[in-house]
This record gives sequence, C-alpha cells and structure tokens, in this order.
Amino acid sequence: MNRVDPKFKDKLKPYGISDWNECFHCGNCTAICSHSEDSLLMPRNGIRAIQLGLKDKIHNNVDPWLCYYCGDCSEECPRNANPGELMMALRRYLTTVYDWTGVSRIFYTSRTVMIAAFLIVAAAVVGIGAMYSFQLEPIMEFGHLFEKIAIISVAAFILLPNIIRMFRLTLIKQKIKVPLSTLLSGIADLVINMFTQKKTLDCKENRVRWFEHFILVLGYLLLLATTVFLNWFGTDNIYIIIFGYVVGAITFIVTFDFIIRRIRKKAEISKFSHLSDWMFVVWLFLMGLSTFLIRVFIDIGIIQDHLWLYLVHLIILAQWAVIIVPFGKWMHFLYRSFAIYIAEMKKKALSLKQQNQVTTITA
Amino acid sequence: MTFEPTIVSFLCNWCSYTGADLAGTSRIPYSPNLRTIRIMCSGRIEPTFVMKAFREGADGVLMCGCHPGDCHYHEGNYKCLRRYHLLQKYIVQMGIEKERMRLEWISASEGKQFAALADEFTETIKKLGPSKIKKVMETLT
Amino acid sequence: MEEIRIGVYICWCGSNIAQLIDVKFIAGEIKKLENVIISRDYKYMCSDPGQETLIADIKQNKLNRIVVAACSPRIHEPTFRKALEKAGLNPYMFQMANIREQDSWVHIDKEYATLKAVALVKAAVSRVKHHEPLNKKSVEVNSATMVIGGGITGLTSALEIAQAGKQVYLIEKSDSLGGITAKIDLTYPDLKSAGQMIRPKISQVQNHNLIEVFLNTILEDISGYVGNFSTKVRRNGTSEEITFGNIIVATGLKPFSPVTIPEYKYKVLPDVITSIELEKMLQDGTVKTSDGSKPDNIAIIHCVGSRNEQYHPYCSRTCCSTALKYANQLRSLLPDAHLFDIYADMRAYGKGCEEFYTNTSNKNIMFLMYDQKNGLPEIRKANSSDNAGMIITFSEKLSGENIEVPVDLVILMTAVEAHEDAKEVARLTGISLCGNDFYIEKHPKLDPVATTTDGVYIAGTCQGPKGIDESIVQAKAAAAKVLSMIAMGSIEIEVAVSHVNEEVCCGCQTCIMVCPYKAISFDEEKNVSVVNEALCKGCGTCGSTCPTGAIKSLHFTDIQILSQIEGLLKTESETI
Amino acid sequence: MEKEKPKLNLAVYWGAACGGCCVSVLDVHEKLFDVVANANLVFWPIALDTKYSDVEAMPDGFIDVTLYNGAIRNSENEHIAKLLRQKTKVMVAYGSCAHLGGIPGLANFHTGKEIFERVYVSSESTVNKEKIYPQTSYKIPEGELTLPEFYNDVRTLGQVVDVDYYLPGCPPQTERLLEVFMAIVKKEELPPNGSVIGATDKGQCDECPRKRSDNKKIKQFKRPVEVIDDGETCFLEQGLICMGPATRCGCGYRCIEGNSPCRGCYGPPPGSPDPGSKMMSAIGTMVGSDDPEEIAKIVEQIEDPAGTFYRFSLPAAILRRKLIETTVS
Repeated sequence: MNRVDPKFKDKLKPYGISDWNECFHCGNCTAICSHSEDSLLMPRNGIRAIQLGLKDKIHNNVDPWLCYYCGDCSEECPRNANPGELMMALRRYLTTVYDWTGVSRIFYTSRTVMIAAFLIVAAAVVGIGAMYSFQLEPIMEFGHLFEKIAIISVAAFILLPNIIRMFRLTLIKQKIKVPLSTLLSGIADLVINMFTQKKTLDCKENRVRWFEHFILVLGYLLLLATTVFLNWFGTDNIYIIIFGYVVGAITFIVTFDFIIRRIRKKAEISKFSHLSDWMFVVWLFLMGLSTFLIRVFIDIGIIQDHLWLYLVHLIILAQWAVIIVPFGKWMHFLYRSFAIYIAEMKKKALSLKQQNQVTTITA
Repeated sequence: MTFEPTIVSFLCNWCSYTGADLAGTSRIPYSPNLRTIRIMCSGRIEPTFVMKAFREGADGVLMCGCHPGDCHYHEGNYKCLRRYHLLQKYIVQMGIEKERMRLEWISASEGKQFAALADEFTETIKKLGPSKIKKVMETLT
Repeated sequence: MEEIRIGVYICWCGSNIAQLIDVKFIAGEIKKLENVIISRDYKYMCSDPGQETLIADIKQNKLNRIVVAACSPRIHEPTFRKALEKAGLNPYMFQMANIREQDSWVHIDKEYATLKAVALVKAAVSRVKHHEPLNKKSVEVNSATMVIGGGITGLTSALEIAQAGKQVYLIEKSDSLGGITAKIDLTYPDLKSAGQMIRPKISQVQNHNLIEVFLNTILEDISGYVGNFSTKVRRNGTSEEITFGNIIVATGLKPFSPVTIPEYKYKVLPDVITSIELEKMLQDGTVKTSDGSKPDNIAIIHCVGSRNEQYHPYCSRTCCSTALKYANQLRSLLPDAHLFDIYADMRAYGKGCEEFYTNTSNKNIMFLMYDQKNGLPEIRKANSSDNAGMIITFSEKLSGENIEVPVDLVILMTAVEAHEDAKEVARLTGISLCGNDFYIEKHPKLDPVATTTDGVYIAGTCQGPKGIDESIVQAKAAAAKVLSMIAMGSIEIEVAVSHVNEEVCCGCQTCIMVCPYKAISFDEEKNVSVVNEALCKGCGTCGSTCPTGAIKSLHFTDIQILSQIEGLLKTESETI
Repeated sequence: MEKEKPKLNLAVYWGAACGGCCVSVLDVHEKLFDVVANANLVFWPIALDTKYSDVEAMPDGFIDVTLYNGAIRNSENEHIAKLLRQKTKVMVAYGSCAHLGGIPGLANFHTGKEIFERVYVSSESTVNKEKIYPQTSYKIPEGELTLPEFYNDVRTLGQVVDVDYYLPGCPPQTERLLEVFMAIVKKEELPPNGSVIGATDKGQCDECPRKRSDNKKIKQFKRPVEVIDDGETCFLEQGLICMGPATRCGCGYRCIEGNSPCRGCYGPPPGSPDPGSKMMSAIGTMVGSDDPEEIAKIVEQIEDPAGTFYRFSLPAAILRRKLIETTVS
C-alpha cells in the first residue's frame, strides 16, 4: 500500500519543471514512447507517481533511466506538460537518491553552494600553484598525479558505493531474487550498453544524436586515457600525440555543438537546461579545449610562457573530477547502463517466477 | 420450417407502447413475432380482446401496462391485473394453456426490458407450439 | 351509409423503413383489400410533399379513411390528423401503423419484418373502417397557475407569470421558500453568493400582489383538466379549494443519504460529512472537524450514490463542479491544508466550468481517480501513528496502485434524488416517472418542459439532476408555455372520451367506481350513468368495465379494436 | 271482424331442449283461445301428432311463424331446423337454447365422445360391460334402424339457419310471447330481422327492486347459501355474482324477486361482442384488492367462471367450446 504525499512534488522543484499538474493522463506520451512497456514508469506512469507523491515507487524504479529523451512525448503532449523533461527531472532526482554522501542533493538544490564549491576548488588550485611557486614543471607533475588519485578515489568512494546503493534500492530491497548465472550473463550487455548507448537507436530519428553522443563518449574516455595513462602532455610518441589531438578535438567540437543546440533550443532535448546540464557540457567542452590547447602550446614551444593556461586547465579538471563527476551529471553514464541491466534482471526474475508458478500448478 | 408464432400484444400508450418505441429508437432487436395493438391504458383491455385474438389465430397474447403505482390514469393497470387473474382461470377452463397469456409491466424507460420480454415470451410460445384454437372453433362437428 | 374509401400510405422514412421492409410489396398487398382505393409508398410521408399528396388524394378520390404506415403514432399522428383536417376530413378518420420503431428498427430478417408490417397495415385498414368522426371541443383557459414547489425554479416560474399580470398560487410543503438554493453558500463556477441571488427573489414573490404563497401546505387532490384544474390544498389543518388553468411542477430534488454505502461509514465516523453539511459550515465561515480542530487533510469524494447500479445509475451532474467549488473555498479558508479530490470522472460540463476546473487544478489540490468497477474508496479510522484522523484506501486508477490517503475530514459529494413526494405529485397530476423517479418530459428535445398530461409542466431538478442555471432556463420555459396557453384563451380538449348509451345503460354504477377522474356521475332520474366529457381523459377503463356494454370508449371502441385484431391475424400462411 | 282475416299457420318445435319452452307456450292458459282464434297450430310435437312427412309435404313458406326452441345437438335437430326454415316465413329462436345454446350448450365443455362414455359406460347407474354405444345405423333382418347423429358440438339455431327473431329466456316469459304473437297477428311494424324481441335493450338493474350504489368492491365471492340476504341490497354488493347488469330485461325479475341473483338466461344487451366476457370483465374489475396474491385468492373463490358467465350462452361465445386435443384430428 502506497501512501500519498502531497508535499513530495514540491521537493522535486529544484530538479526541473515545477508544474506537475498539466498532465491529465491521456496517455499519448506512453503511446508514442519507443521504450514504453506495461508497468514501466514511462512517462505517464512516472508523472502520476510524482503527482501522488508515491516516493517509494519512484525510488524503487530504474525506469526513468530507460528514457533517452527523444522528445516525441513532449511534442505529442496536448497539454504541454513536457513529459520528456519530467523524465529528465526524475533522473536528476534519482542521481541524488543514489548518492550516499548526500552532497549531490545539496549541489542540485542550491546554486549558491554549487557555485561556491566551484570557486573553492578554483582557489585551491591557485593555492597549490602558489605552493609550487608557479613553476610549470612541478605543477604539471602534481596535475598528473592528481588525475590518477582522483580517478581511483572517485571510483572507490563514490561510484562503486552509489551503484551498490542503486542495486539495493531497486533490486535487493524489493526482494527480487535473481540467480547469479543470470546476473553474470547480463554483464556483457551492460558493458556494450555503457559504451554504445545502442538503445538510443530504438528512439525514432535519433541516429545523428546517437552518433555524436557515441563519439563524444569514446573521445572523452580516450582523451582521459591518453592524458592520464599515456601521459599525452609528456610523450614524444608521434602516434600518441596525433591520437590525443583527434580525441581532444572530438571532445570539444561535439560539446560545442551540444552547447549551441542548448542555446538555440530547437530540439526537445535542448529546450530545457538545468544548471547541472550547463555545467556538464560547458566543462566538458572547456576540458577538451584546454587539453587540446596545452598540447598545441607544448608543440609550438610556448607553454613555458603560458603557465596560466595549464592553471586554468587544472582548475577545470579539478572542478570536473571533484564536483561534476561524483555529484553531478556525469554519473548518468553509469546509472543509465546499470539501469538497463537492472531492468533486464527484474524482467528475467519475473519471468522465472511465473515459470516456477506454472510448474507448480502443472506438478 | 420452424414454428414462428404469432403473438398479439396490447400495449398501453403511455408506458409500454412508449417503452416498445424506445426499444426501436435504441435499436434493440427482438423477435418479430409480436404484433401490437395500442390502447390508451391497460385498463381498457377486456377479456373479449384476448378471446378474439385467440379465436382469430394468435398463438399467444401479451398485455403490458405501466408498473403498479405508475399508471398514467392512476390505477387502470390494477383493473387490468384483476381481470387478468379471472381471465386466466377462464382460459384454463377453456383448455388453453395459461402460459399463452401474459401480463407484464413495462415502463416508458424499459426498452431493453421490453425487447427481452418479447424474446422470452416468443420462446415460451415456441415451446408450447401452435395454438389449435382457431382450427377447433372453425371445425363444426 | 356512405361507401368506405380508404387511402393507404406506406412511408419509407428515407431508408429507415425501406431498407428492411419491402414497402412496394406492402402497398401491392394492401391494394388488394376491399375498400382500399389508393395504396402508395412514399419516401417521407411527413414531409410537405408527402402530406400534399395525401391531401390531393383525399380530394380527388373522395377518400374518407386514411391509413399511414410509418413511424410511431406518438410522433406523427398529430401531423397527419392536421393534414386530414386540411383536406376537409375529420381527423379521427385516420389510423397509423407503426412500422419503424416497432418493426424496421427492431428486426433483422427482411421477410419477417415485411410480413409483420403487412399484418400491422391490414389491422389498421380493418380498424379504420369502423372509425367515426369526432368533433373537437373547446374550453376556456383559467388564467391562474399553480406552481408546486418554492425553490429557485418555482420562484422563478411564479415571478415570470405574475410579472406578465397573471395570478399564481405557489404551493410549498415546508415552512420557508428558497429550497436547496437557500441552503448553499456559493454558486459555481462564478463563486457568487447563492443567498444574494435567492433572497431578493423570495421577497419579490412574497410581496407580489398576484402571487399567493401557500407555506406548510400539501395537496390533497387535483381534479379537472387543462385550462380548468381545481385542487384541494391543506394548510395548517384547514382545507381550501383553488382553481387554475395550468400547473408547473417544480418539486426539486433531495440529497441522497450515504448511510446505505458501507464503505464511507457516514454517521459512523463523525468527520465524514455530506456536501450539504459542508455548505452549512461554509455559510458559517468555519470548517472544523468534530473535535473542533482545523483539518490538515481534507478529501472530497465524488459520485457518492451516482453512476453506480447499486445506488443510482445516473450522473447527478452538479457534484463535480460543486466539488471544485469546495476545493476553491477550502483552499481560501485553509491555505495550508492538503486537499484531495477523489473523483471517478471529472465532468465539469457547462459554460465556464472547464475553465473553473483548470483554474482549480492549479491550486495545489491532489486529484485522484477511482473506478467504481473496482470498488469504492473505503474510509477507516486511522491509528495513532498515522498522523491523521482517517485513512482512505482505494485503487487509484491512473497509477494502478492501491493507495492510502490520510485525512481529517471527508466530504461526500452525494447524489441528487427525485424528491420523496415525486410519486405522490405524479399521481395527483397524472404525469409519469422515469425509472429513477424523475418526471418524464413529453419529448426530451422537442418538448422538454411539457408532460404527457396537457396543462402540466415540469421544471428544474424534478425532471432530472441539473444546476441552478439550467433549472432557471426550464422555469422560464415552463412559464412561457403557460403564458402562451393563457394567451390563447381557449384550448381544444381530448375528444376520444367515453360515451354512455342511455338506451342500454341500466344504472348498475360499476363504471362510477372505476373512473379515476370522477368523470362519471349517476343520473337518478334517468337511472343511467353520465360522463362529464371535460373531465374524462379517455383511458377506457369504464368501457371495459361496463357489464351491460353501454359504454363506448370513443376511438377505442370494441368493434374498432376487435376489427384491428381480425386484421392483424388475417395474414397467416402468406409468404412473400 | 277479426274472423274475416285468414288465420296464421303456427308451428312450435323443440330441438335440444328440456321441454320447458313448450310448457311456457302452454302457459298462455285461457289466452290460448285468443291464439287459436288467430292461428292454426300446424306442427307441435308435444301436443299434436303431426309427422315429419306432413311437414315435408307443406309448401315452402306455408308456416307463418315457427317457434323453435332448443339448441342444435344432433342431426335430427339440424335437419328439422332446416326443414322448418324452408317452410316458414318468420323463424323465431324461442328460448335461451335456440338463442344462445342454453343449458345444453354447456356440453361444449366436453366432446361428444366424452358424453357418450359418461352416459353409456361410466355413470354410476350404468352397467354396459360390452361398451355398446348408440349407432347412427344398425342393420337387422327387417332392414336398417337409424338414430340421429350425435354431434361433437352444440350450436345455436342461428348458427344453423337464418333466424328472424330471437325471443330469449329460460323459458321466455309467456306474456312476452303473447305480446309478440299479437303484434304479428295485428301486423304491427316489426323490428328488423335478426333482432331480439320480447326483451328490452336495458340490463336487469334498470328496474331491479334492490338498492344499488357504486360500491362494488368485492373482497369475497359467495354462494347464495353463504349469505344472509337482507332482501334489499344489490346482490353484487353482497358478494354474490348476479348476471343482472349484463342481462336483458323482460323476464319480469322472476329470479331476483325470488331472492336469487340473475343467472343471465335472457342474454346480453345489444352491442356485446360476446355474451359473457363483459360480465367477466366487470366482475374482475370488482375484485377488491390491488395485491396480486390477494387478487388471485379472491378470484379463486369464483368456482367456475366459464360456467357462470356462459351458463346459457357457451355455444354463442367467441370461444364456443373447450379446446380438447381429441377434437382436432
């Protein structure tokens, strides 16, 4: 039995649209949604859960992650209730639900705190620069070390615990028993989905966006690998250098396009931009651009005269690694893939249960 | 060929006839065996009419009026009801199955019920088979 | 005796009849009958050209009997009677065969439908041979009107008629005027004061010199006929008689009592109240729970007793908008309360009401939908841990979830029912009730305030659930009908009455006992019964009761009906 | 002088009858002289020994007036009715049996076979082990013996031959006979053919000495033995079925004056499409209840509605006999 909570929807205001009333449940959104299936919270059902404040139902379901925001539902909606963005808002909210630290909730709900955090990180980087008397070499060395430590600690203390929390909420707490073999068999799909987002293609007329997103993910991850593990800034290997240029360029060109789109607001997906969305694309763009420029400066031999560039890059990198990745939009990269995995596991568990019931009856 | 009975129905103008009209406007199909005679009130139905209908070859006779208490003329339907009981005793004496004659109440809003009644009564008469009254009355021996 | 010359017309009614029934075949079969001079089929008999054909045939062929096989005589008998009159024929030399409502619309088999139609037309031909001309009678219309019911509808009708300079007797059973409208706080969708609307009307009525108000009054008896009614009314133990020409029935509604719905625990849980009880609170300006505290959570439940076969199958029509009105009023009175509107379907029909719904839905009210098919919401007393007085549980349709709603006050949007006096008033005035005890209008679209009894009109919620605006429309429509009747001065009355053959009547007086209208009296001198034709409404009960066979029910005589039976059954063994 | 006028030829015949009608003719007593003065009695089996062959020998239209009493029960009744019709100018159906079938008409509740079985086999006083029934013809050495054929149905005279006048009653009041007879003799203007004569168009209540009101709600139907009659109140209002209002006047209230309700021998007033249904309808309407169960109970007290309302008229009714399977073959 779910108890209604009239206050619940007010809690969701900071995550996106505040008017949950427009929807009158005609079901057009569900009819047009490529991912809608029986019993999924896609999108009408999700909206209903918000309207009634059925908190547990929202927490326990991964369904909002199955939406790729093609925007068809919002275009089709006769009431301009914007179901696509409502789903997006639910994802923002769920990000904070999975975060065990509670920090992301603070960032999502308070702009001031978020901007303050950005400023503090920037100041800290400047402080470290001062510590090293603004010498390029040690600062770059520190920067390289910081990258490695950040990746490991964010993964160990934030990403992993949050994914476990997500599992706990959506599977374990609901007493859905999935056999280990099933769990293992789904892992391949999980990885494929994580890197290809191939389910986006189920949405109509989404190929360009999927491709852009796909090469961005690839570009970003490879840029990360190139700089962190292949020491792009320090290497003399011409192949690595060129490769770095390519993936760096991909990163900032694609994100530049994303930014332009968000400014133009033509497609449904670009119409509504939460602060977290802006932060994510702009910082990714800045990261790609600054990384690219540093290598250019290195190659034309003027980096020594332009320490400021590296400091700016380090500030962006630090803000990205300390704020956006663990507590911001970056996590959707993981949650979405795991959500598909969890949804698949739930489905299998359900069909297994039914099979068992049938066998009991026939026996 | 299956036996298709002929049933004469006497319907009061205000309730039953209107109810039968409603079955029409609602397009509720029913068996075509009923042939209606409209009277203003079921209180007008006399035994003579029923005897005449049987005499002329009706296989069944249906009388309908307003529900008790709802008669347009206050209580004509009660008078019909009283006569009906006496008439029933008479027709049984005359060797006619009492099931061949029915009195039912149908209101102006009961199109559905009227259609159901028509079907059900037709079924009853079909089971009883054709009435031999006309033939017997015309055969002088 | 003049030769009988019958004209028979089979109407196609476009395709309504002709698509199932072989009209040409019928016309051919009927042509073979004795005395049938003309037998035609025509596309639309009721159309002007159709009627003109009829009139021309009567004149050219000296027809003296007409049979039209078409729709129900309840629809077009008056039309064709008028056509006969135009052609100079007595309108009663006419008979209709209903081959649409009771044939083509209800049967599927073409052959049976056509055979049945032939039988029905033969019966009409056989009957019409015995028709006799009847002469219309005209009576003067008494210009006074009796209005039954002193609610907003009755008051409006009374004022309309009195303002036109005609006498009105307004009969009210209770001790005050205003009815339900006086008991409500605001109206929807404009949120204006109902009191400010009704109070001036009451005083206008009370002060009008042409309106006589009878409070605490019940009707003992109504006799007479259109234009000349009289009634005995009893007020404070004394009876008086009033006479009038027309009656407007505006007996209004009664709120449904939800005690019969176990799920809602009305009268068991003190904080489950009905809409009319909330109106009282709203009029007093405070909404409180039974222990006097401010309710934090308030639920409004729709369709209480409406749209449910177990209680009332119909929609009570006003409750959705009233519920929205409450949501607005409660929101203003209790800005921090949580409001839950539990509805089955939101039916905010009418001018301005959808907008009212849209506006209300933005006032932080949680709308929840239930489906009566899946059971009604159930109210139970809450536990101490629930932080509310009661819990409502039900299956919420749009989420598909079984949900709980914590509440401190529940408002039941009770259905409206026909007034408990409706049956008695119907009996007295001779009008009919539909299955739900609301009065039946003469025609739902073409004659919505008239009834099947001439001179008796219905207005307001006694005809069916409706809002104040629609009630007033009907009140004014009924008043207009009455005023046009008064303006005519005289009207023609039913001539298909009973007639006593004094040569045969032996004075047994059985007929006097059965006449529901006291239209038959006993002439001691002649030792015969005498029918007052103005009082007789032509039911024919005396005709079928007279043991001597002295009473003839005109237009429904023995010979006419017996011939009809003969005609009906002559078609045996014929096939197409 | 009257003597100068030619005398009328008068015939009186009995079909299926009890003989009471013939006795009623005899009841003219001393007025017989008036009759004889004006008429020759040419055929009257109860009093004269005229043979059928004598009648057959008469020229057509020889008889001026035939008073035929009794119903048509067998072939002999039918044969003589047709023969007399041929020989007679004015055919009068005399008495209830000729008029409406009368008491013999009640045989229409049974078939001819049933009646034979009862009379010749199963009746308590009969011993007929061989089950010998009357035959229409029986050969003996001397030749062939014949009996008239016993019909399955009883019919009225009017159903067999054209009847000029009906003179109702069981039996008709002798005064009425005399009035009619004298009217014929005096060649007064007679009513149109097919009329009922010797009775008025009004019902019995017209001059009924009992007090009537419109209070005819009957809660209990009673037999005369169950009522202590006050001698004044309308029988119907006392719960006794009285056919008075549905029966013509003319009998002189013989039954009612004897404190017995009218049984309807004079038949219905003009305009009734059926001799018993109007009264049945009226009695039904008088049942003093609106409750279906109570109505059924009250109606149950009417022991034999068909026999009550059609005591004298079953063969003339719309349903002129009981529907018995064996009759249809």
